Amino acid sequence: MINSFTLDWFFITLIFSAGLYCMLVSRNLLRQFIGLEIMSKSCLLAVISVGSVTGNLALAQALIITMIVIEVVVVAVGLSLLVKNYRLTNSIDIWSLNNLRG
Amino acid sequence: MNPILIPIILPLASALLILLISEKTRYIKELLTIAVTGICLLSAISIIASALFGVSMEFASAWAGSGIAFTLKADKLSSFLLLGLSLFSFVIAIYSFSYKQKGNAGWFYFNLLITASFSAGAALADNMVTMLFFWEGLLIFLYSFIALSQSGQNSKKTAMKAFLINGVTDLCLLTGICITGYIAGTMSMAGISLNKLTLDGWAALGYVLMLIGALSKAGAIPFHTWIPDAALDSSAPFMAYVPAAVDKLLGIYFLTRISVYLFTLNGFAQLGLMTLGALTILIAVMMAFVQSDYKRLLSYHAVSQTGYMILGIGTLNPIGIAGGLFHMINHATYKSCLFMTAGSVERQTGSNDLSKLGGLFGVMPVTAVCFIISAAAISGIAPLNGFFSKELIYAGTLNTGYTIFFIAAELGSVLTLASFLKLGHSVFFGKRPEALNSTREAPFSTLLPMLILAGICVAFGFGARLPAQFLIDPSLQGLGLVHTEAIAGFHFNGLFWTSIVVILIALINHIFGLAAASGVASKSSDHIHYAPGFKEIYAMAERRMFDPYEQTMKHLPSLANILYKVDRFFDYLTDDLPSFVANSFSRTSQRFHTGSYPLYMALTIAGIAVYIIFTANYGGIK
Amino acid sequence: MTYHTLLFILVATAAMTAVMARNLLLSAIMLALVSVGASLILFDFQAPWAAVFELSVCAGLITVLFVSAVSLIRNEEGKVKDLRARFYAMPLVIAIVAVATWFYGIPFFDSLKNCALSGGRNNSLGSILWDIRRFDLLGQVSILAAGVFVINSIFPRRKKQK
Amino acid sequence: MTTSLLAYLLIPLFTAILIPFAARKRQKLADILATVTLLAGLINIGAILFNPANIANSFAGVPEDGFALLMIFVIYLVALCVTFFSAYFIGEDSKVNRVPYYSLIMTSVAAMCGIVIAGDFFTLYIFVEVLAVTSFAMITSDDSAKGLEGAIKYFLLTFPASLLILFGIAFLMLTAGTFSFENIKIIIASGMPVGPVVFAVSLILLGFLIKSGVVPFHTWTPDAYEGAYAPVSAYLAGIVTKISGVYAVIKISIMFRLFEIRAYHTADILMFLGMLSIAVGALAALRQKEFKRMLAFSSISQIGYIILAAGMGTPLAILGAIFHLVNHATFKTVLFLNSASLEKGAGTSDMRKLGGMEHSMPWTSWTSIVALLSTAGVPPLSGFWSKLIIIIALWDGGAKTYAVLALLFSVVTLAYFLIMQKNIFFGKPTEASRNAREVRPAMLAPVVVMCLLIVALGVFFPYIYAYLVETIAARIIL
Repeated sequence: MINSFTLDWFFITLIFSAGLYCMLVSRNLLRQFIGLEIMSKSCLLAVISVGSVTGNLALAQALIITMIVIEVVVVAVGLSLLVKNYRLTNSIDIWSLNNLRG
Repeated sequence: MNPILIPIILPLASALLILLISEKTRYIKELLTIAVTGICLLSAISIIASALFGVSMEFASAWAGSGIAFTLKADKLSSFLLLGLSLFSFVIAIYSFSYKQKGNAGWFYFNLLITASFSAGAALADNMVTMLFFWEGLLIFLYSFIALSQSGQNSKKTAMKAFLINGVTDLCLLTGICITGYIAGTMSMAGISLNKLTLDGWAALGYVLMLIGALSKAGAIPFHTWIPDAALDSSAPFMAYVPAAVDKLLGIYFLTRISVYLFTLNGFAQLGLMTLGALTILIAVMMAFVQSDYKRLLSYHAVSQTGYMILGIGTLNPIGIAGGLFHMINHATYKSCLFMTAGSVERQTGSNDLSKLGGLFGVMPVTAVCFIISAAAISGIAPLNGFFSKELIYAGTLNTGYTIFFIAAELGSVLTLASFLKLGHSVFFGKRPEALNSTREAPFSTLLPMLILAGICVAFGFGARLPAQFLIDPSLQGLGLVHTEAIAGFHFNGLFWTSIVVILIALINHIFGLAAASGVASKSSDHIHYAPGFKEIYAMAERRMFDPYEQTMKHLPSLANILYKVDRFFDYLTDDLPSFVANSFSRTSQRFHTGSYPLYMALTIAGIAVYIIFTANYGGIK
Repeated sequence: MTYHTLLFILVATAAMTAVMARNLLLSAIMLALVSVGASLILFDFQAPWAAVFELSVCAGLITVLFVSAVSLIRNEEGKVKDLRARFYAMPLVIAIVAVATWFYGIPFFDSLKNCALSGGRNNSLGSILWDIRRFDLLGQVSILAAGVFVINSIFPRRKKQK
Repeated sequence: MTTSLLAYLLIPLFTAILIPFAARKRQKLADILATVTLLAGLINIGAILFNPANIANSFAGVPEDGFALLMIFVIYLVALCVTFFSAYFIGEDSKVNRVPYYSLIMTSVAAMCGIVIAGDFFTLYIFVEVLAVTSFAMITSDDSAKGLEGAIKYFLLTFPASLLILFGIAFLMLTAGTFSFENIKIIIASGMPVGPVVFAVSLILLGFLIKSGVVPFHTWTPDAYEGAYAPVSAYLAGIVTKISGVYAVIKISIMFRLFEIRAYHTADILMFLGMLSIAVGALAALRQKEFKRMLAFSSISQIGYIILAAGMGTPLAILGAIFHLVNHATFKTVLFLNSASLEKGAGTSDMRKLGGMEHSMPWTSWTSIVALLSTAGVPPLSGFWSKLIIIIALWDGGAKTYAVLALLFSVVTLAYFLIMQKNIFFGKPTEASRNAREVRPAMLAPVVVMCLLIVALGVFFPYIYAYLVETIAARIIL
């Protein structure tokens, strides 16, 4: 029988790859952020899983709270960049972001 | 100032002075040169007198350090050589006083004086590096001498030929000197002679390389090919001075030095030298015999006579060496004189072509007499100097036991005489062409040197005891050779009678030739020239099939092309390839940085994946 | 099939739906569902503080942010031509990943578990940890301040005045 | 983490919060506040670093190690130069909003100080995120489309780094139970199997490699630097990305020495990536037409040297890496500020439009010559010595191929910089450069000060070397 920790990590891998796939495949800038958010979630779950298995739950909680704060700021900043970009170029297509080259 | 420096520094200084003298002045340069060379001659006399009757003069000065000192040493051989060189400088200076076809006068005298100075230096130098310095200096001015003697393109080409041949052989000389100096541990010739080297291992290579340098200077086969070309493409004074006199003197001098003074040779080297001498005699004289140009014919003889000297020195016994040295000075005398007659004829008639000349004895008697004397001398006719030196060489050759070389030398004598019979007959006797009826005798300044040299020929012949006693014998002593036989004197021995036979054969041949050529003297050699077997060889020689230089030059472009390709390749490797590679990488990177986010992301993810797999496999969990 | 595993399956399914949804709004809501699932998992792990934080901030605040962003760019949504085929291929890809992880990942995770340093630390109290991680609070303050300045910089108030 | 250097973090943070309130009415007050704060901090840290008493007893009385002190000094120096420069660079009609701009700079200074004095990986991660967030905003200060593009690429392409760091932290927590530098060292010293720990640390290292823009994770670097608001690109290239990435890489590579043989492969990868960065950066810079983009690639190449030395990991190599980090901060700041001056003076930094600028902008021209020669490693400037140390360390450490290649590519560095100098400053003046005017002296001051520093670091190298050995090597390496 597979133990709980291993199964957790199996699903964490799946969630992570879902987010990664989203970032790789999508042309929509907003979907990039959705993928990013899903990957962050998998990361969070990894930390709590590790905290549980090592008995360091309190530490894990502390880390997770900080991570959530960081995550929300990062997402807010990312979305504001997106909106600003939309206002400037009227596009959220990530493929159109290729003016800097060479 | 030490008198030993006069023959070097004085001409050098006046050469530079001559360049300052205006083009328009007349006779100043000429008179200055005559005066300078005269002073040099006088100082050479004083030097040899000091060497003969007192102590050898020496001059030493620290130069480049570490065993390379500027050392001059007037021992008996060197001062003998210096005397000869100074004499010819002086005579040529007089000869060219009124000689017009010598190129720009300023440059001519500049080259003449520089050559005089450097050759004196080379003769006197004791340290081999010092000698090399003067020797290479001569090479440079050999080029300018030929190149500036005529205005045409041919002279430049010939100058380049002479320069390249001598340059390559001088390089050999340089290498040889380095090897020898390294083995002997000193660069001083006097120092090496105290403990002579033997021909083994590297020393043999050093000897051979130096031998090449000396033979090339002397103009032996196969390094002679520039001389006949120069005969056509440069002036008579140059021919009379450099190839006929200075080069022969220096080359044979250095050959003697290395073969006798520095090295103890073995039988194999003796055989090699003698073979080379005999071959030089025969091949050059065969070529000379069929020539139809006055100076070119003489120039082949200049090569041929070198063979006698090499043969003489190659015998390695005192008699042969004495003959070689005596022949060296004799040859310089009569060959200079012959070239002067050629120059004089050319000057008065404007032609060197034998078929256009004839019957000049009537209008140019003095020149003709000088020619006859020196031609007789070169052919070894009895009481003249050439007879005595050749006799010594024959005797030396017979002493070694190699009779074949004696026979070859005698055959050379026959052909020499035959070719001079042809030459004299076609130039000075026979029927005079209409165009030459107004020809007059050359001026005094031209005749005087010829007379001097012809006089020396006669004097050294009738009074052969004098030079033998005062020049040759002391030189042999200087070389450390001891001999018991008398080296001078007129003997009615077998050699004399052989020479009579030689004369007769030559005469018969000439008469036969004349008959075959139906009386045209300039064609009297055709019966040999166009004889079956010879004809093809001569034709090939005319096409310069046997000229190593021309053959090399013919194949050089393709070689050069290959080398050029190789060079391009290296050039490409060092210059173009790096910038090409850098540029192509740069261009690739530019094409890659498209600004496309998916590409960048994929690259990043791929990098991460590789990194993680690698660290997990090697550094990590297991 | 425990409750724990079911929660994970829920989160994974929600994540896949969020990625695959054609509608951006649906994606945002599915993202909120992911957060809720994660929060439940945290509860299950006996990490109530973190769970509450996750529920309020991620499921709440971030969803609000996403929904407002979606509403701001709504008319743009249709313009971006995503290749839908790639999204429809997603279950296949995830299935492949799942199989691969089953064979290669699970031994790896097992070995990780064997390396785990367990015991001796679960007696640490939350308050002590808060004490140890005090410096992180400073970091949180910094990042909140930074977030404020960033928003201020990107959407300056001056523009509104004009 | 110790609290002794906390003031260097808290005071800029406090100023950052103060600025919006204080400068509400007078915008000019924002740069005065920022400059004064940074200057005070610089004087303070300088007083600690160059106090003869401190030097005499090898900083025994100072709680933090010399590396952190040195980095704080460099952070304050570059930040001061950039704020001072920006104060005059931001024109009246600029779109740049001074108040949030200076607040962001001060916050990022605080974040960098937090990174430098962080005692564990998680704190490090927090401040790296703070720094990243502020950098995104600073890049877009001038509201240009290019800036936004650069910022978004920076955001998205470095986001995997955060995840990797977090996963690394999770693994560390699992296998070592801690992520404090000191505790990890203790655990390693205790002799337990370190393989999983190495793996965890390698993941974190990978995150920081992405953050520092090492090939093949460099793709965001040129775009972000080129798109960024001109003084900000100097700030980013000079110090921000170095602290957010390279600093941690050096820190981890120092730690790697304790792992002994288990970490060799990771160190090998590090060296390989460093060499790859040197090569790709230098070659890509050769054909760039935009000055800032060329400098960005050059920056990648120079970071390659630091990473290469860090991967080597011998004390001398680490010393060289740190010294090169300091030097890089000086000369790259000068070059980027000069590109900003060019934009101000001639209206563009495109090489195709410029030429003969030495006549119109002589100071800019000559300072950039000093900086580029230092970058290319021409004696006796500072860059020469740091590269020399690195190459000697590589040679001594047995990485002879890398040493030779590093030497070779410094020639390429010289080549592209000379091309740049020829295209922009020498040659025939073009239309744009004929109308150009030298920027005002106040904007030249930071550049000239940095140039003097470059020359001084090079000329007084023996003293600097002794000093580096005392402050850095003695405390953290040996």
